[in-house]
Amino acid sequence: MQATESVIYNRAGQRVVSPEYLLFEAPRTKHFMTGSEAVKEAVRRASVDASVSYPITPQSEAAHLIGELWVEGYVGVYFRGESEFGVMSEIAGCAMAGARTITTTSGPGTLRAFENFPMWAGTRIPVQLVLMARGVNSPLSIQPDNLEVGFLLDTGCMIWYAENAQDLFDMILAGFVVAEQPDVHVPVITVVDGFFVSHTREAIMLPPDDIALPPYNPYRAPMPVIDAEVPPGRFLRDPFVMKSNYISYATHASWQWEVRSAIERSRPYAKRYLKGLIEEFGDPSAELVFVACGTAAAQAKEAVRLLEDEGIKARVVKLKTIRPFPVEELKGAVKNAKYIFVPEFNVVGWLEREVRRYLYGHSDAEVIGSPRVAGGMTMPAEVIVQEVLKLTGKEVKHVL
Amino acid sequence: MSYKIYEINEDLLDVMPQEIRDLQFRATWGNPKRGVMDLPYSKELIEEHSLCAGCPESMALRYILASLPSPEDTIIVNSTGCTSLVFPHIALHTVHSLFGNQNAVASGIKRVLEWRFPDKVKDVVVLAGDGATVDIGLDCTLQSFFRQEKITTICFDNEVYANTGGQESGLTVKGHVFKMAPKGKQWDKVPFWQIAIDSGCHYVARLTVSSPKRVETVIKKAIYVAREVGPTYVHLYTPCILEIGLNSDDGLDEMRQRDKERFAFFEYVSDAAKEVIERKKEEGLL
Amino acid sequence: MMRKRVNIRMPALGGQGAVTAAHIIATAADYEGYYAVSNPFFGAEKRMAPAESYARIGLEPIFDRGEVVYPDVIMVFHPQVITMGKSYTMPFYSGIKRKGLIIINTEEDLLTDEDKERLESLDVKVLNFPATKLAIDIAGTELSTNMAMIGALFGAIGCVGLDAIEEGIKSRFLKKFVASGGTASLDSALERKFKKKLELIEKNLNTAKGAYDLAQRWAGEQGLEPFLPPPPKKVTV
Amino acid sequence: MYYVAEVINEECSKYNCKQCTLFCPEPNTLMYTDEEHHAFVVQERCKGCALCVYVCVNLLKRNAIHMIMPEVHAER
Amino acid sequence: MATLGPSGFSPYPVAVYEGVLNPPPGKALMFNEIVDEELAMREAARAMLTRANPTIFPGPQVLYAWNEEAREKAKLVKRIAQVLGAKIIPMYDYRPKYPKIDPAVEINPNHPNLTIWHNRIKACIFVGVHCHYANVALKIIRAETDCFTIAMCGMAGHEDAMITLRDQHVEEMERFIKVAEEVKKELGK
Repeated sequence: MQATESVIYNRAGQRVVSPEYLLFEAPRTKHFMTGSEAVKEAVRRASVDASVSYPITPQSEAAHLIGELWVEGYVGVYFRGESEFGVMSEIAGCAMAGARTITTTSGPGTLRAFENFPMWAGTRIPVQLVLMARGVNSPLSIQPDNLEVGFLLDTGCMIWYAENAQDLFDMILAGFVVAEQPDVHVPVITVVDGFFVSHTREAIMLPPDDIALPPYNPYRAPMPVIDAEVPPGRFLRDPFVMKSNYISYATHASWQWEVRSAIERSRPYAKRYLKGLIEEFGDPSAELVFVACGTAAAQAKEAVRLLEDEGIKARVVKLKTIRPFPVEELKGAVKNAKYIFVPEFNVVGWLEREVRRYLYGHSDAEVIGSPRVAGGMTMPAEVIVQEVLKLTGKEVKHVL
Repeated sequence: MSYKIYEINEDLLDVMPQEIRDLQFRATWGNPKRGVMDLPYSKELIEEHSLCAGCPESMALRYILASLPSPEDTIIVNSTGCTSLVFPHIALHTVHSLFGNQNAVASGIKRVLEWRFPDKVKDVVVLAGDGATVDIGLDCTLQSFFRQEKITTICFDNEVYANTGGQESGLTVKGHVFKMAPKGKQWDKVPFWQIAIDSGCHYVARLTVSSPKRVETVIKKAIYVAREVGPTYVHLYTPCILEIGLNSDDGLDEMRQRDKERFAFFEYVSDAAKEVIERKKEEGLL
Repeated sequence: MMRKRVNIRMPALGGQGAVTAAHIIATAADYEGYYAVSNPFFGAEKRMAPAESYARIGLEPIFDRGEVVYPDVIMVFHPQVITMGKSYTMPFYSGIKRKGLIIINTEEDLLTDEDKERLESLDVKVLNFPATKLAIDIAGTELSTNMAMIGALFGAIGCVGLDAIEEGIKSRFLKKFVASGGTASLDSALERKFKKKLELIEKNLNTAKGAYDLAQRWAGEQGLEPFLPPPPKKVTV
Repeated sequence: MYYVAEVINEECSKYNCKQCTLFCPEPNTLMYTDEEHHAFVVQERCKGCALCVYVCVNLLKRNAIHMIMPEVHAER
Repeated sequence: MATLGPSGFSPYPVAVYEGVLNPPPGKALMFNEIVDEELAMREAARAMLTRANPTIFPGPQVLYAWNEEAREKAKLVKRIAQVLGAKIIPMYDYRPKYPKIDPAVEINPNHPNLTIWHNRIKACIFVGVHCHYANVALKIIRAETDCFTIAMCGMAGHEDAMITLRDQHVEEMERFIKVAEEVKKELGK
């Protein structure tokens, strides 16, 4: 950005800088805050046009804070919708009308909103949903549990997974950049484990708040924006259910492939703006590998340290994107693995399924869907270690 | 940008089919005094549709499309149902999203357009059936009224779920036998026009589409008031001749009968709306 | 082996400010130059119902989050945690690590012989400390109980000094945007609020300081070493 | 193959009413020509509902429009 | 032509699933190869000049005079058609038309194959079509016809086309005309 003579400002009066500058080059200072506050700081620097909110624990605070940004003039349109179903529809309306749009939800709210997600993808809107995963009924739980992410995998939205507040901050900014590429232009769901990130305070490095992403240009969208400013006039922002001839299966099939293609096209962009689709931690020569995302990856990193104390080499392959799934990266990362542990915060083990599916025929390692906790249970590193020692037949020396 | 987006590049005019050229040269754009009396001569903004022969809903659509005061800057949001079979054939930006979320989508569109184009008029009009408006979409409909969204909601009340094969809806009259109410509907027709008033609409009208001119006036009032004041609601009786067992030429007669009873013309105008309507009358736009 | 990490568990009752305490503890430790993370227990904590929060302080980046299952320090904010079992873990000290520390806000000894035997076998020290009483004495309100607990913690485990504690308290109470309760206030009302806030911070600091001194003396008597080596060099801003 | 409407031009041009064109449920189908002073039907678009006949015959008591079976030709 | 089912029982080939992604800025894509734009333009012109019934499918972004660039591009589309001896069939909007399209004079993104079959088009250029609809159409064409597809895209390109040129604006289109004229001369046409 720097060398240019003309300086551009966004509507909030912030200096517009390139995504590369904002994400990688701008000087950063340390702040101590929660994940929810990190959402606010990301939105503040994202030239966001619109946001609609609805309360549900644990995402409410993030939604309140975006409201504060509206008061402060950083966000153009903000209001509380009637329910998550209504909110996700309102969000769709905002995005169709040409706005950079963000919202947040959790657990049961995700399920209530569900009908909207494939619609979002099918209508090619680059909205961002910050999902602070929590348990779903029944019985009622407000605890961290990411079962809902398993349901979202095939909605046609990109799914990114942040480990901590820093990840989340950077991902929200990168999310807009990648989702709005004309050849991608599908929604991005940036997931964090609710509470574990939203309510946890930690140090986070932030660029200054007087610079921001370039504003969204709706006229680069792959579908005409709904603002009566672009042709064609006759234009339906949806596939065709009408009883016309010749149009049913072929188009619908092609349309679905196109949405999935869009996700595939996001790979090079995501690689660039997330600095890789995976992150590796620990001893590269280790044969014991944890493949995980979010808090499970964090806990696995702690477990790697404890295992080191036991004299066992281990490492973590953290997946930053689930859709697109980092197939090639994962295959490369587990080349020498003997044991692949997939620790998860849900009862079904959706990530284990994904890992097995993509590694099938490509790895001789034993894939172990463990440890797995659910219902809000925590996953202490000590438990991971115990499980690893048990399942690999190693001697348990460590006393808990 | 307005109707300029329909202007064909001169260099490519010769390759455009007649119906598209007609849209540029024979349709009514940029004239707030347009109305149903243009129908016999002009190119309509609705091309062709796949609704049943004789369907009163399609009459309603013709009148509404002919009456929009500023079609070039009007966004239509619709919902699932018979109406969604028509919208692809309308020469405007239209959105079909999900069944029942039309007022929510419209809220998002309206607020963003107001923010993006503070100096322009951008009308957002919701057109949906009774199932979409009052049953599955009730929450979104009412909440958009509560929030005072500046949109016009038009409900095509055919008193039945027609597109799915004739099931009872909240707006079916008591006692009427439809699928899913095999013993006859057990409870009263929902008086939604009244609920709309209580929920904050500034202009509410209930009518059949037996009089094109009346539909025109109502639609114009509803849109002008929504533009300046807040939500407006129009409740139109558009009987499903198929589901109530009438012939294709019986629709108009059916509506004329109902004009005398449960769809007798009814209009509510708030004080703020009165002011707008009077002003528009003085300007010769109503 | 010297600790690389101190995990702190704070069982309390809703309304006692345990979440705030965790936040201040982590912020103070961060300011001091350690890595630190804090979070609450994830539930719908109502007044007088069990509530719990956690703080982690360490020499290297902390990935671990969520409940502290194996704490080095347990801070019991209310006697009912023990007497009425208002705790997420039973007994309240389950998971405590060898050479750990328990601080209990109480004027009397609440532990059974069996408890004491178990804790002694793990070489865990127990500090019975009337935090609420101290808060009332110094700040004039029981609401400063959490400040007394924070002071007692750092007085006992060392590592984090009074300057850092002060920074932690200020960062908690001098938030920029306040959007709750009633309609938007007038400027004068805001000013009054702010003045009140400064007074509050002063009282809180004094309470924490009083408790800090007290606990530091106690630690000296007990021969407690600092729980962590000095902080690694870190960029603080 | 089905019935379509046909305007009886001489009869229609006696009046200046255009009512049928308004009540037709099909867009761009039943139009009016000022030059020749009568309504006319674009038969390709007519679905044969006969509402126009109801309007003209039953309501207005005129006889300017009727239903006919059109000749159908193979496509060009 | 499709032989099974009403719209062809086509297993959809999708370029990105075969590992083909859009070219980086400044480059073009020819089948699954990233090549210089010049070469791609040349091959595109050759295809249009040597295959039967070459046709340009302009989309709404160049058909309507909604901004200055569109006016300019419309002139260039006309010019390209002249140089290549190609027909122009417009994709004037994206609606699934009722009751049916006239494949002789229009193309619809929801069943573009009908127009290609009807006119026996063996090479075509997409220009000014919004990316999503171009991609939907190109996949169907790829599955159900033997037409050589060329995408002249104002943005990132269309990997489902056989040749895709990205970031094509007035300047690039003018360059394409020059290249096409050269190729035409080389071919002795």
